[in-house]
Amino acid sequence: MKNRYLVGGPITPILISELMTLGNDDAGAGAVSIFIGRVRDDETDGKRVTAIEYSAYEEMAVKEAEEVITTVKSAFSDVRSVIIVHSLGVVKAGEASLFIMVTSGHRDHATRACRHALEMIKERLPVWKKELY
Amino acid sequence: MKNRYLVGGPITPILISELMTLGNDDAGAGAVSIFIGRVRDDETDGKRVTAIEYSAYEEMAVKEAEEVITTVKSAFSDVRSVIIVHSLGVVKAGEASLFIMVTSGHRDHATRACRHALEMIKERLPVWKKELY
Amino acid sequence: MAAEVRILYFGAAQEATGKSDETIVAGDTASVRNQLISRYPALKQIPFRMALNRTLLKGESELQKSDIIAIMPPFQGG
Amino acid sequence: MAAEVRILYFGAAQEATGKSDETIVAGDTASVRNQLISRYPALKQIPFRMALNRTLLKGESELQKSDIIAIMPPFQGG
Repeated sequence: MKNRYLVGGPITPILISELMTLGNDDAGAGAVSIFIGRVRDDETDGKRVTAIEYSAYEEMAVKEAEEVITTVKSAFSDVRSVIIVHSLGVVKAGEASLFIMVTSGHRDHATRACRHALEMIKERLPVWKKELY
Repeated sequence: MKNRYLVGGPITPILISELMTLGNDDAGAGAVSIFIGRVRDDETDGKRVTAIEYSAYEEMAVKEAEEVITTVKSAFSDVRSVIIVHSLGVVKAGEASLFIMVTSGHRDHATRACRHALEMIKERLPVWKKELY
Repeated sequence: MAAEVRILYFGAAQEATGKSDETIVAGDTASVRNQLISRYPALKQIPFRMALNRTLLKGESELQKSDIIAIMPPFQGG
Repeated sequence: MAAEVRILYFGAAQEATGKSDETIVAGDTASVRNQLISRYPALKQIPFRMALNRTLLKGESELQKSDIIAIMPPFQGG
């Protein structure tokens, strides 16, 4: 990983397993909500996407990710931890490019905060993509 | 696992990793939403919960889980797969007792369908618990 | 017509009755409810619902031989 | 006062300008916008926003030496 928030290439199942252990020592976290965004093999103009190459304004992406986490934690008081990871570079169809994990005491805030973080990331993270065919 | 929906003991990180691979061969699934319910180390009357023992009306639980999946798939047309697993028996504080995974083409239906499945499970799954101290 | 039916007890209903299952004779679900409450007064404290053959009961129903009735306290899964 | 500022191009703005960064002289962000659009006509097709020193720009701002301005097409993360 380039930093806490950005990783070169896909977010592999192994990395996801590692990220998921991060909340495991908090026995007060009764709820874990996870969102994984993956590259779809969409067809556009008769051509099938085989991969997406992601680029970012890295310094700003880090700052924005930190602001998303701060906002989500203050908006949903039951939240105990928030993890955000986005891919840079080439991610093949079927591979994961976004990972969000929110833990909270109870289910309501975990699920709502995870969705809220997802919408904020879509809106605010300076990331661009280029479809590869 | 006793069947597709019920497993004896905690839903271990290894089982979660296995369940998460189930959607991996579908490159049209751009969104994966996961909810994990875990046993909290709550304190009641000055005693701290160390584990919960779950019991179920197993035959009905299977039928209800299947109905939850059918309902969620018909209510959210972009959904491609739904997995539900609940623990039976003793699950220690910090361990997982519920796993829900929904895949869909895009993020909106995955996140909403996962939450909807969660609420239906809370309301309809014939499962009972006994706190152990 | 009264029929032999199977009763399954779950959660707190097991503790209230001291058993996990038994067979009783009843003509309908209202009769089951009345028999159980009079036999096990502790059941009165539990807001249980009944399932008939794995389906949550709405209202009351006639019973046939070998029907299975589950006595279900409020669900606590998740 | 005009100042030397750094311009960073991202996404489609890189393809429209053929570069990832450069240094220009400008007094404020409006001047940056005007200079770039006249220098790179293809940029007109891109509804870009600007960030000044990693913060999304709202309205316009005066510039100081070494300020960093990012030319950002619509975000596509997630």
